[in-house]
Amino acid sequence: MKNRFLSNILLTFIWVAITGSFEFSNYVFGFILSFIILYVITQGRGNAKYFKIVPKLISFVLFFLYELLKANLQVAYDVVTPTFYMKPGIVRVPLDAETNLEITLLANLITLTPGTLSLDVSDDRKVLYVHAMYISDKEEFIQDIKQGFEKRLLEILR
Amino acid sequence: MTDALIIILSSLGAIFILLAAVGFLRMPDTYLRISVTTKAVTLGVGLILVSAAIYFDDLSVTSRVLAIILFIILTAPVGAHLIGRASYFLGVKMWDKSVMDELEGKYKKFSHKLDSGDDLRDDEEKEEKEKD
Amino acid sequence: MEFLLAIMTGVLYAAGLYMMLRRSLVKLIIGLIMIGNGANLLIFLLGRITKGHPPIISESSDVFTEIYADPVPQALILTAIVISFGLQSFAIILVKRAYKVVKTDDLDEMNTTDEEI
Amino acid sequence: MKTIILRTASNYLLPILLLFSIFILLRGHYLPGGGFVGGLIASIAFVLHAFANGLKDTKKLLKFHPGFLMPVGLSLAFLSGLLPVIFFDQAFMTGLWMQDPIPVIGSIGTALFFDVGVYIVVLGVTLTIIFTISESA
Amino acid sequence: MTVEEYLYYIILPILAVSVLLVFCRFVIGPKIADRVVALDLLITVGITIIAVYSIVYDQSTFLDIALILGLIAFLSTVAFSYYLEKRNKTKLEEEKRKQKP
Amino acid sequence: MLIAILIGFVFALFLAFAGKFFKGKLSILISLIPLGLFIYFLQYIPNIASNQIVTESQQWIPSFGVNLDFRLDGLAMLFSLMITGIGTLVFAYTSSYLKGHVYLDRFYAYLLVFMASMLGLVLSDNIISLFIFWELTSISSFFLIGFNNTNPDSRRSAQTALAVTGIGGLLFLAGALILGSIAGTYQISEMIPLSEMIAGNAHYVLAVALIFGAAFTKSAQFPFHFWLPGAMKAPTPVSTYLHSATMVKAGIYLLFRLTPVLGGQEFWNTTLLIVGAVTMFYAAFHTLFRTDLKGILAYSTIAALGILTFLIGLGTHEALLAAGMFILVHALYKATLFLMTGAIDQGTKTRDVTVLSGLRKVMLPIAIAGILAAISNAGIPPSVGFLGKDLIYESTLNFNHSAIFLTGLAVATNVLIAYAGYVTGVKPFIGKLPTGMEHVDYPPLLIWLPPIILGVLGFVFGMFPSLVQESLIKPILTSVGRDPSQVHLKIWHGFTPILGLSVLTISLGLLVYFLWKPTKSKEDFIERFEKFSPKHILESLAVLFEKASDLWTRIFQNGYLRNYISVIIVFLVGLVSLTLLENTTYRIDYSSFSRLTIYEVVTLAIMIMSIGFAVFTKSRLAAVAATGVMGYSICLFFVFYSAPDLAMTQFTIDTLTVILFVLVLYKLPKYLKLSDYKTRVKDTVISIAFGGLITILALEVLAQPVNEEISNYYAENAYILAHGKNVVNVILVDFRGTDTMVEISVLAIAAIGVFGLLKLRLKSSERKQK
Amino acid sequence: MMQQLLLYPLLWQLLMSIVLMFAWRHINVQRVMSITGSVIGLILSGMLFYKVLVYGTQTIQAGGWEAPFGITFVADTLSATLVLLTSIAGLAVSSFSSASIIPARLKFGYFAIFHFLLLGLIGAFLTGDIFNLYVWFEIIIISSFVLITLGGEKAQIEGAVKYFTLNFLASIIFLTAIAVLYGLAGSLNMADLAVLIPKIENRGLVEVTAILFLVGFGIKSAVFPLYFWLPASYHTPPSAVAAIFGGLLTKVGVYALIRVFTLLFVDDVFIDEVFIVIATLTLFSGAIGALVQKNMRKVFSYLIICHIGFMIAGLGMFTELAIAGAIFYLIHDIVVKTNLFMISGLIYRIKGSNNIKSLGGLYKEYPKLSLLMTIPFFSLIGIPPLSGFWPKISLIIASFNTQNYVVLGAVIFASLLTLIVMAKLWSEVFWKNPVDLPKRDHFLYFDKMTTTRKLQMLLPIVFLTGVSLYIGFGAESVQQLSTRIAGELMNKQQYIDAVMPKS
Ligand code: NA
Ligand code: NA
Repeated sequence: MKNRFLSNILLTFIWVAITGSFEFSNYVFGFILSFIILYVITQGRGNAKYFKIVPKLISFVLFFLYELLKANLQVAYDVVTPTFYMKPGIVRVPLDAETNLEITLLANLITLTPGTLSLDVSDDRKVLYVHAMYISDKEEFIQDIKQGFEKRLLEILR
Repeated sequence: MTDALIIILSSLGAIFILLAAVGFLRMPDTYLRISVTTKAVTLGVGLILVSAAIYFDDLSVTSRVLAIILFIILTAPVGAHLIGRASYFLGVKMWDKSVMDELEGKYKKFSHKLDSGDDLRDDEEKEEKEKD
Repeated sequence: MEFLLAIMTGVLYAAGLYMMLRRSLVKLIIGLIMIGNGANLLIFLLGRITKGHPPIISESSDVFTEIYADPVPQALILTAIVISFGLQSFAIILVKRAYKVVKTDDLDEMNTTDEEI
Repeated sequence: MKTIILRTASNYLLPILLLFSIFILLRGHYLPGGGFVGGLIASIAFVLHAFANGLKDTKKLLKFHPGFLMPVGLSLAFLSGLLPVIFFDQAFMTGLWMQDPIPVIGSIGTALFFDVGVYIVVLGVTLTIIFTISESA
Repeated sequence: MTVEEYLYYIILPILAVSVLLVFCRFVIGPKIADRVVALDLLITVGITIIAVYSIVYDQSTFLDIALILGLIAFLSTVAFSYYLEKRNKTKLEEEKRKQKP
Repeated sequence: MLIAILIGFVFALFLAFAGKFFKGKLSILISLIPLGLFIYFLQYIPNIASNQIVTESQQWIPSFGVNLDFRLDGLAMLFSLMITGIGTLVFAYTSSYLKGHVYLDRFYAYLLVFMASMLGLVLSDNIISLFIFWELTSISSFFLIGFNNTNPDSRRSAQTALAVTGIGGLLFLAGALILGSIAGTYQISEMIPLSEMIAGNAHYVLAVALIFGAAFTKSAQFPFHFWLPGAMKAPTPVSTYLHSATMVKAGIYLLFRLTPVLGGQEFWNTTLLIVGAVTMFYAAFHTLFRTDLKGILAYSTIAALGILTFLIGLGTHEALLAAGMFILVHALYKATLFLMTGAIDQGTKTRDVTVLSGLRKVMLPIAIAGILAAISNAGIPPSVGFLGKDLIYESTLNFNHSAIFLTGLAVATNVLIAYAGYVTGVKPFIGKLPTGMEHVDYPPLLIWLPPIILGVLGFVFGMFPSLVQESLIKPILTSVGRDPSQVHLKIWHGFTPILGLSVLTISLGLLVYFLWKPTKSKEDFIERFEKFSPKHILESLAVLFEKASDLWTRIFQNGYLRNYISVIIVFLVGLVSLTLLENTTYRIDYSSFSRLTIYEVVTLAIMIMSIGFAVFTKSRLAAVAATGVMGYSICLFFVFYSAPDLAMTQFTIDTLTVILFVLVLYKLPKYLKLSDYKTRVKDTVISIAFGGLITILALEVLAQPVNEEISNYYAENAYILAHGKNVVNVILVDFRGTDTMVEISVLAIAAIGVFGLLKLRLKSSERKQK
Repeated sequence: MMQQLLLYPLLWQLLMSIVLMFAWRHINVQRVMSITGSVIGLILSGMLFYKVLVYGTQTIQAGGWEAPFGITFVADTLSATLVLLTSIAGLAVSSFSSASIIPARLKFGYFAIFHFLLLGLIGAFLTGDIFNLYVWFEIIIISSFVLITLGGEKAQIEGAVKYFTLNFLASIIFLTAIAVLYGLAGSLNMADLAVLIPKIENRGLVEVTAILFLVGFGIKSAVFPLYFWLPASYHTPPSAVAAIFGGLLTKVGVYALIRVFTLLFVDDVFIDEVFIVIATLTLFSGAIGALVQKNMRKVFSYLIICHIGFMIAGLGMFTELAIAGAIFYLIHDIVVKTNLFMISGLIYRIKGSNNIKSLGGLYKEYPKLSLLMTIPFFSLIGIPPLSGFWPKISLIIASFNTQNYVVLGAVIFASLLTLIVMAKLWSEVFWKNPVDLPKRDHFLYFDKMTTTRKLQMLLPIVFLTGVSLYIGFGAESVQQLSTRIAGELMNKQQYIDAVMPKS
C-alpha cells in the first residue's frame, strides 16, 4: 500500500517536472494519470523505506560525483597518453546487496564509474562480476567497492 | 557570469566527450571500449545539458534537462551491462594483457545461467548426460 | 548545403536501388528503407529548407512573427514515414515467413510462380 | 534475457515512459509531439518491459490483447471525424472546439480526440506487431 | 565572441570530430558488440549536438528531441544484445543437433 | 423483321432451359420455326418482284450510329429464302439424323442461333449490325464444328475455323468502321450514292483490303480456305447448312452487297479476280485427290466460292447476274449432295468414295437425289445448273480483257467441279454393291425427303426459270444497282459458243470421271505437298509464333525480381533523361543555398559512410546497424532544418525498425552467394544513373521559384482557426486529418497482416483450398 | 445530411472495417455483416452516382477547409461511376468470399481487410488531392499485401515478395513525383495544380514530373514494361482475392493515369507518344503472354495486362472519342475481370485445379453453369453485342482518325489473340473429356457444399454476368456515360470550377 502510494507521488512529481507546468491542477492531473498507469502495470514489488534517507542521499550523490570525476580523469590520462597503463580483468565481487533494486543500483553505479563495468550478476545473486581497467590488487579492488559504493548504498536503501 | 559558466561547462563537457571518443577508438578490446565510453559520455552529456539549462534559464527547460540526465544515468549502465554480457557469451576475447578472468566457465552453455562460483557442479551437463 | 543534400538524396536512391538489386531479401528490405528515406528527404529538400525555425508559433503570439520552415512537407513526410513503417514492418515479417516456407532468403530461388507457366 | 539489472530498470522505466508518452501526446498541438510519437514511445515502454521480463509478463500486465486497441483507436478517431457530420451537418473531420481552453491540455476539441485515437492505434499496432514476432520467434 | 558563437565555432566542431571518431570505430568494428556500442555512443553524442544546437538557435523545443533520444536510445542496445544472445543460442543448438547423429 | 430474327435467339435460349423436352420426337417441331420464317419471307415476294424494298428500323445504340436497320431487297430475299428454306429441310433432316443424341437440344439451339444470326446478317442495312451478326455466325459455327467436343480433331478444327473467321471478323470491324468514317454513315444504302467520294478517299484501299480480309476468310478463299475442309468434322447437317449453303456465302454476300459502294475500282476488281481465280482452280484441282465424300465436297464448295468471287471481280452486268444465279444453283445442288453424303455415312458408316458403289440398291431415294444433284452440278440441261454455267461463260466471254484466258480457267474449273459432282453424286450409287453393305438400313423419310426436294427443285427452276427470274434473280441485280431489264433466263439460247463450252465442260468432266479414279495413294501423293500448302505454312507460322511468344514472355517474366526492378528503372531513367536532355536548361542557383557548416558536413559524411557500409558489409546485422546510423543522421538533419516532429518520429521509428529486424534476423542463415562482378557493375551503373537523375532533378527544382500560398495560409490560421501552435501537428490532425485517418488505417492493416502472416498456419487440408 | 453524400460510400466502408475488426473471431457474424454492408455500400454509391448524374460534379472540403488548403473530395462522373463499380464488384466478391474463403483465413481479419481495400479504392477514386491519393494508394497496397499473403503458402509468399517490392517501388516513384510537384507548384490540390502547372516556365521539369507519374502509376496499372509483379502474383491468392485484384487494382492505376494526364499534364506530345508505344506493347505482350500460359488464372492475369493496353491507348490518343472508348473499356473490364476470377474460383471448387491440362468436361457435367460462364467469356473477347465489343468501336475509329495505325493493328491483334486464347480455354476446360484428378481429402468440393454456400458463390457470378449483359445490350447508356465522362475529362475547367468556385 505504502509503496504504491509513494510510487504514485513520485510519478506525479515526474509528471509535473516534465510538463513544466506547476499549477495545482497539473498535480491533480498527474496524480490521476500515475494512478491509472500504476493500476495498469501493478504486479507485486518489494517494499522500501522512504524516510531518514535524505542526508545520506546527498552525501552519497557527492561521493558519487567525486568518484566519477576522479575516475574519469584517470581514464582520460590513459587515453591521451600513448601507452596504456591498464591491467584489466574480470573480478568476482561477492555481494551483500540482496534485493533487485539494491543489486541493480549498485551494478549501475559501478558501471557509471569509469574503469569499471558490471558484466553480470550470478543467478543466485551472491556475486557480481565486474570488468575493471586497473586491477593492481584484486582484494583491494573488491574492498573498495564493498566499503565504498555498496556500504553507502545499503545504508540509504535499508 | 552565466555566459562564463556556460562556456566552462560546455567546454568541459565537449572535452570529456572528445576524450571518450578517442578512448573508444583507441582501446584494445570490446570490454574496455564499453567501459571507457559509458561514463565519459554520461559526464559530458550531463555537463552540456546543464549548460543548456543555464542558458535558457527556464523552469520547464531545466526540468526537462534534469529528466534527460536522469534517463541517461538510468539507462546507460544497463545498456553497457547488456552488451558486455552479450559479448562475453559470444566469446569476444579480452585484451591479451588482461590480468584475470574470473567469469571464465561460469556461464552455462545453453541456458545462460550464471554461476556464483560457490557450487561448481555443472547442472546442465549433468542433465545432458542423464538424457543420453 | 542544398547542393550536398541533393547529392545525399541521390545517394540514398542509388544505394537503395543497388541494395534492391541484390539477391538477399534482407538487403532488399534495407534497400527499400533507404530509398524510402531518400524520397522523404527529397520532399523535405524540395519544400525548401530553413535552419533553426521550426513551424511552431511562439507561446506569446497567435501567428508567426519571424520566418519559419514550411510545415506542409513536414506533415507529408510524417505521414510517409509512418506509412513506410507499416509497410516495412510487414516486409520484415515477410522475410521471416519467407525463410520459413521457402527455406532461403535468396531471391533468385523464389521464382517458381513465374517459372511454371 | 535473464538479467536482474535490466528487469529492475525496466520496471522503473515502464511507468516513466508511459507518463512521458502521454505528455508527448497531449502537448502535440502546441509543441513537437502528438499521437504518433506518443503512441510509439508508449509501445517502446512495453517492448522494453517485454525484453526484460519476457512476453508473458508483459501480456499479463496489459490484461487484453493489444490488437484490441486498434479498432478502439480507429473508432475514436473515426467518431471524432464523424461528429461534425452527424450533429452539425458539417464536412467530415471539421474541427469542433470547446469555448475555453482548460489548463495543461489546452483547447479541447475533436482534433484532440483524434490525436488520442491515433495514439491508441499506434500503440496497438506496434505492440501487436512486436508481440506477434516475439511469440513466433 | 558571444556564447552562441563560441558554441557554434568551438564546441560544435569538437562534438562533430568526436562523432566522426566514434563512427570510425563503428566502421572498424571488429565485433558486432563494438558497433552496437558505437551506435549507442553516436546517439548520445547526438544528444549533446542537439542540446548545443538548441542554444545556438535559441530553440528550447529541440531539447524535447534530446529527451526522446535519451529515453529510447538504449533500446536498440537492448535489442542487439537480445539478438546476440539469441543467435548464439540458436547457433549452439544447431551445432548440438549436428553433433548428435 | 426484327421479330423474325429474334425468334431464333429466343427459341435457342428457351431450348437451353427446356431442352429436355425437345430431345426426342418433339424435335421435329423445331423445324416449324424456319418453315414459318420461310413462309414469312415468301409473302414479301410480290413486293420484291415489283422492286419494293421492305425496310424496318429500330434505334439501338445511336451513340455509335449502330441501329437495327433491316432492309429486304432482292439479294437479301434470295439469302433469306435460302437460309430459312434449306434451314427447314436441314432442321427436319437433323431430327432424324441425330435422333436420340443426348445433346440434340443443344444442337438445335446452336442451329437456331446460327439461323437467326445469318438472317440478321443478310437483312442488316447497317454495316455494324451486319458485323455483329457476322460474328455471331462465326461463334455458332465454332460450337457446331466442335459439337463432337470429346473428339480432339473436332475441337482443333473448331478453333482453327474460329481463329480464321475471327481474324476476318476483326478486319471486317476495322474496315467497316473506316468505311463508316469515310462515308459518314454506317447505312449501306446511304453509302451507295457516295461511292465515288469513297473511292476517291485516301483510305479507300485500306478499307477495301480490310473488308476483303473479312470476305476471304469467311468464304474460304485461298489462302484462308483451309478451315473449311477441317470444318467438315461437324455433323453433316452443319456442313450442309453452314459450310456449303449459307455461312460460307456470307463473304460473297458482303462483296455482292458492297459492290455498288466499293466496286468498279481497279483494286476491287483485280484483287477479286485474282483471288477468285486462284481459289477456284486450286480447290477444284484438289478435288481430284480426295477420297472422302465430304472432303471432295468441301473442295468443290471452295471452288464454287472461288467462282463467285471471280464473278464479282469481273463486276460486269453479266457476271453479277451469273453470280446471283450461281449462288442459288450451288446452294441447291451442294446441299443435296451433303445431305446425301450424310445419309450414306449414316447407312454405311463410311464416306470413302473408293469403297462406295451400288448403293442405289439399298437407298434408292438417296441415289435419285444424288444423281439429280450431280446433273445440276455438272450443268447438264435442263437442270438449273446449266443456267448457272451458261451465265458464267457468258460473262467471261464478254469480258473485255483476256476473255479467252478467263474462260479457259472457268472451263477447267467447271470440268473439275463436274467431276466432283459425278464422283460424289453418281459413283456411290452405280456399279456393284460391295459385300457387307447389303443390309444397310433403308433411310427414313426425313433423311431422304429433304435431298430429294432440293434435287427436284433444281430441275423445276431449270425448266421453268421464270419461277425465279422475276421474283429473285432480277431483284438481285436491282439491289446492286444494275438494270435487270436485259435478263431473260431460258434453257435454250440456240447454238452459241456458250453452248459449246457447256457441252465441252460436261463431256470433259465425264472424261475425267472415267479416266481418273480417286485412290488413297493419290491422296497420299498430294499430302506430300502438304508442307507447301497455306494451311501448313500458316500452321507452322502459328507454332513459330507460339514459340516466339513463349520466348518473349519468358524473357520478360523471367522470375528474377532484380531483373524486373532493373527494367523498370532503366525505363524510367531512359524516359527522364530523354526529356532532360531535350528540354532543360541547366541552372543551379548557388546563391540561394544556405551556408555549409561543419556539423552538417560531418553528419552528411557519416550518413554517406554508413550507407556505404550498409551496402558493402558482409554481416547482415552490421547492415542493419548501419541503416540505423543512417536513420539517426537523417533525424539530425531534421533537427538542423527545423523539423522537430519529424526528428522525433524518425528516431522512434528507426529504433523500432531495428528492433523488428533484430527479432527476425537471428533465425536467418548468413548472407549467401554474392552476385558476380559483371552483375555488380551493371547494377552499379543503373543505380548511379538513377541516383544521379534524382540529384539533377532536385537541383533543377530548387532553382525554380517557390509558391508559398498554402503554407502561409496554414501558418496564419493554425492557431486562430484550428487552435494549435504546432503547425505540423495541426496539419496532421486538422487541415489534412483525412491523410492521418487513412494512415492509421494503414498501420492497423499492417498489424493485422503481420498477425495473420505469423499466426495463421494452414493445416495441410486447408492448404490448397484457394 | 445529404450534403455529405459524397463521402458516405467512403465512410461506410471505413465503418465496416472497424466494426469487422471488433467482430474479430465471429466469422459468421462477419459474413452476414460484410454482405449486408456491401449491399448498403452499393445503395450509397448508387445514390451518389445518381446525384452526380443529375446535379453534376459534387465536391466536399474535408475538415471544412476550402480548397486548395484542405483535402478536397470530388465526385465527377468518372469518379462516381468507378465508385459504383467498386461497390458492385465489392458486393459480388463479398458474397463470393463468404462461401469460398476458408474459415482459417476469415478468422484472421479477411473481411476487415477486404473492406479496407474497398475503402482505399473508393478513396482513391474520390480524392481531389494528390498526396491524399498517395495515401489511399498505400491503403490499397497494404491491404492487398495482407490479402495476398494471408495463409502464407510458398507460392503466395514468393508472389508476394515481388508484388510487394514492385508496388513499393511504384509508391516511391509516385512519392518522388509528388515531391517534385510540390517543389515546383507548392500545392497538392489537383484542381489548384491544374491551374498552376501550365504557368510553370520550365516545361522540361514538368515533363519529367509527368514521366514520374507515368511510371509510378504505370507500374500499378501493369503496363509494359512495368507489369512484372502481376503475372508473378495474381494466381497465388484465393480466387475471391484474385477477383477483386483482377477487377479493380490495376484499374485504380489506370484511373490515376487518366486523372493526372487529363487534369495536370495535358498537351504533351511526347507523353502521348509514350502512351501509344506503351499501349501497343502492352496489348502485344499481354496477349502473347496469355497465349502460352497453362494455368487458367495466369491466362486471365496476362489478359488483364493485355486489356489495360486498350485503356492506355485511348488515353494516349487523347481525343474525346478515344477517351470515351478507354472509359467504356474500363467499365466493362472491371465487371468482367472480377467475374472471370470468381469463375476460376468456382471451377477450382468444382475440380480442385486451375491447370488447363487437368481440367475438362465441365460442359458435360455443368451445362447450365457453362452456359452462364460463356457470357463473361464472350464479353471478354468482345463478341458483339456483348460488353467488350463496344469500346473497340471508339478505339478503332479514334486510332483511324488520329492515324495511329499501329494502335489499330494492336487492338485487332490483341482482340484476335484474346479470342484464340479463350477459344482454347473453352475447348480445354469445357469441351475436353474430364481428366481424372485424384480426389483430395478434406477438400470441400462444390457439390459437397450447402445450398447457401453454393448460392453465395453462384449469385455473384450471375449478378456480374447480368451487369455485363446490361453493359452490352444497354451499350447506349454506357456509351453516353462514357462520352459524358470523356467530355468532362477533356474540359478540365469544369473540374477546376467545381473544386474552386470562382468567387
Ligand atoms: Na500523419
Ligand atoms: Na506533433
